[in-house]
Amino acid sequence: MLKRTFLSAAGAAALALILAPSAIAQAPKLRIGVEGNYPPFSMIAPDGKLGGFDIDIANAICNELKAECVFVQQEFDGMIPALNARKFDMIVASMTITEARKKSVDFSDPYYDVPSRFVAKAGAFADHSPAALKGKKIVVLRNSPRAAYLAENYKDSEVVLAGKETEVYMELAVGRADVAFGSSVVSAEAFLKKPEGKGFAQLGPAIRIGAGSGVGIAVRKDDEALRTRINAALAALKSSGRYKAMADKYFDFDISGS
Amino acid sequence: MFLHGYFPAILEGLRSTLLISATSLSIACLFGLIGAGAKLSGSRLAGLAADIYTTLIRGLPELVLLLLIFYGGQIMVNALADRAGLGYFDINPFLAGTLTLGFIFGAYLTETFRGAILAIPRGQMEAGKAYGMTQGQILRRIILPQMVRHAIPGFTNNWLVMIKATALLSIIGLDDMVHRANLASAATRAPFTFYATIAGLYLAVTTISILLLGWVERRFSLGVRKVEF
Amino acid sequence: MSMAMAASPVEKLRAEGLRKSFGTVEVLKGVTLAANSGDVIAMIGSSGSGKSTVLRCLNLLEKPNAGRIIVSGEELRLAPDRRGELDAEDPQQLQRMRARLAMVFQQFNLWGHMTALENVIEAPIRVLGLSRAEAVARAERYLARVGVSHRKDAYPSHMSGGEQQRVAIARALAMEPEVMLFDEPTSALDPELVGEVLRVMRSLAEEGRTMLVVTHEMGFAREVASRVIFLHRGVIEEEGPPGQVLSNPSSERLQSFLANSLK
Amino acid sequence: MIDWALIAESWPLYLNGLKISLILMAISVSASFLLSVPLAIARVSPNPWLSKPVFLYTYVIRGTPLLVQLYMIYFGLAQFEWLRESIAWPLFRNAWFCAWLAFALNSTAYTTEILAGALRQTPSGELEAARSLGMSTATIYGRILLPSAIRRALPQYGNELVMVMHATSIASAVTIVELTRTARDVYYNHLAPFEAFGLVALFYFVITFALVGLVKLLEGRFLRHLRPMSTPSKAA
Repeated sequence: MLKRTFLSAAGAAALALILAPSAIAQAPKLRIGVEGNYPPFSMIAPDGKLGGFDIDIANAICNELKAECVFVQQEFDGMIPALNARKFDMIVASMTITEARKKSVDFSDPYYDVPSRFVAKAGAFADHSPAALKGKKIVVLRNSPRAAYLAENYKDSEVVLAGKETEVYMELAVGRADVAFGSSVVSAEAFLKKPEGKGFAQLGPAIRIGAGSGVGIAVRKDDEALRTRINAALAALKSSGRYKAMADKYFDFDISGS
Repeated sequence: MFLHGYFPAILEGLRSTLLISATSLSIACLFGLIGAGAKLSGSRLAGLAADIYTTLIRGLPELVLLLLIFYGGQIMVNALADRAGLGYFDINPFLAGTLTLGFIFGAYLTETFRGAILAIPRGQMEAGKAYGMTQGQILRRIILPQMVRHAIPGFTNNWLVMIKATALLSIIGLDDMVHRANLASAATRAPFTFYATIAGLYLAVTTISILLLGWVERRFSLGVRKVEF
Repeated sequence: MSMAMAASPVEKLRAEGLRKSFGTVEVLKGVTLAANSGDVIAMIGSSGSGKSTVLRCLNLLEKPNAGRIIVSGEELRLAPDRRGELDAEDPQQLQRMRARLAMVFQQFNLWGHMTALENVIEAPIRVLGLSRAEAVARAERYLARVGVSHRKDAYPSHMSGGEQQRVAIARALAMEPEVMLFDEPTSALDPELVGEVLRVMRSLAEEGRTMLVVTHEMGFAREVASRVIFLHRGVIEEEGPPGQVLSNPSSERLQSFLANSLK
Repeated sequence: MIDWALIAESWPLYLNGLKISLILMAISVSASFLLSVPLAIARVSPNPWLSKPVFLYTYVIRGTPLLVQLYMIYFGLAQFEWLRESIAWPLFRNAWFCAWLAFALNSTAYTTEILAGALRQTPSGELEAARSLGMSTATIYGRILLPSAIRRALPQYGNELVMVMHATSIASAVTIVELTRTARDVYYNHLAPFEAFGLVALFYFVITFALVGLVKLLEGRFLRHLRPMSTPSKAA
């Protein structure tokens, strides 16, 4: 009898450990999905510490909401599924607001907005038109609006889908693709300024995808309360000048998109 | 700097890989014992359930099982919790990953344990019965100690395969050694350096495992021979 | 001894001074023997006397430490290897000589993945260079000769021991060898199957084939052999016609061996 | 509960993924089989200069995860400037080549050990019989040792085939859109894990059991000599 009670107590404890109930009503912790492979917005230092503009914004919002940030690193590919599976409560991963994504999640107001841009060996192509890139390999982040854009507009090119934004430039640098299509800021800051980006240049003008709606914080559709609080926090950051201070740490130009 | 300063991070990943492997193995042993018990229980229903379990697991790639259980499991838990009005439950990724691996390798260990139990001559159990031992006593005093010896080769093999399978958990976002190497290669653009390093670490772990388990096997066999001759 | 080795114009096989050690144990201490055309030599001796080793040295399945081997006047060129054992200088000469000394083993040693017929045609095709049709015709002839034609499509594991050994004899016959070496061909058989194999061997002897038979079957030695060699601790202790050696043994050792084996 | 429309809609994607997976498996398995025969012969050779290097190769490959091997080849080798400048680069630049190389090298290690194990199990008498009839070493390997070892290895080799099939799911990590990648994309785009992974599981299940059935068929054809007959015959 005693034995059975002990066993069931141990079982219950184990179950509680596995299925730790969290965020019932007012959450003291905010779990945030981040990516880590999107410098200078999101990156991981040798000691495992997360850093970058996304991380700073997320910390600032947690601070504003008097909550503790818990970062969950997730490949960009599975970000929205993980959010909807409630593995975290919000995504701060430079996620472009698109109509397609809005079917699955809700977005906050944009917290920055930078265009996309092609990158290739300097002088390799006359322009970025579908005709000029016909039959060429274009590498782009898998399951991103940029990938959808290429599928739509560059039907005669071969689209190579990489798992991370950093891989996009790795593939370009080693010649697995002729052209890369990515964030104009990431390609400029994390590739063209680096030794391996030598000899490469941006190709064509900046391109805006998703009706210029910018990059937002994604929350689950049933979480309107959190979305409202995030928007309020973002507004407060912008009006208090703290947003600009954070941005200036990384960029010598305005990325706010407003 | 050694490994561009990422050496501590990689070692941290190794620790995590070992922890994942050890936890998964414990869970797998549990599933394996239950599965072997079910197959040998003589109960039609339990045997059928165990057969379905092992066949299903062996018919599918580990990665697909991982993805199915990891994502599908969370959604199922959410749906159940919602229905019960419990708010939502977070499945800790570490526990989800190790549970999944444990569940998969439990199927392989089911066969290992079943074979190990079957390798014990029936007469020994009958002898136990004949002297009035209970089922529990026969299990604890006669079957389990001998089963260990028969199970070690299969067990070693499964353990080695499982250490390597933990690498797949990096795909579903667990912070193991491969994940650390991924991050380091992306940051330093020296992927070969890091993947070769972790390959060496895996090799070291498997080598040590083989040596240790070989020693254990010899110990167990030695004891048996002493009794037999 | 000198009498038995009287020179003959048709000497098929001669071994001189065979010595063989396993580790520190010397199993053969200088064995010399010769077989003329049509000779049926039965080699007897207790287990451990070295009689199988003699046979296995003749075709170099065991490498002797010393000695000469001559098949129909052609001497096998031998040279010591790293461990001091004699190995063939020319592997192709060894293969040629082995093909002329077909062996029948105690454990049959049929190739498990081949049927009886395939077992018999394999070496004639691969070693003698016969066409498949020729080899099959030859194999069927010899399988019939030993009385297992009806089993030619069976696999070894599906045959009785007696059938397997008869297929193995057909396999050796199909090489049309100059000398047949039998290494205790009936020792692994159940008692009721021994007769069928001995009958085949007896009829081969009657055909005039040259045979060297290591055996425990005293009846066979007495009735079929033209000469009996008694080996004891690696030396030929006694040899001669069966009537003389078996009925009137001169050495004590042979006397006690015969007394024991007649029980 | 199950979204049949989604399954119907993504069916063609899955068929395409299936094709890619099967091709990957076929090219990997054929390469590994051809390589493992000479390697297995070297592995059982008494000459340590032949057997030790092969042992080292199979030990290292079998002691490290396939995923890491694939990453080393696909991402890792690109680190070396001299390789990128060499004439081999067009090959290594190609994801298919890298995946094929990784799978073939990996499976070769396992197949070599399986085959070497089967070679070692050859009854020594069968080898002696072949020698005693004057067969050359090449003939002995080609006609006696390998045919019987390959037959003996068939059941284990069947497992290896299934393993390679399952291993192709890892190619999804290097931009190849095979079955598992298809499922992951469908999952990502429609958030229906049970439909996406359930369907792919069904595909793998069918292939796995088709392979198992095929090997059983081959065993029936080539391992007749190892099966007991319905009328047990007496062998000593």
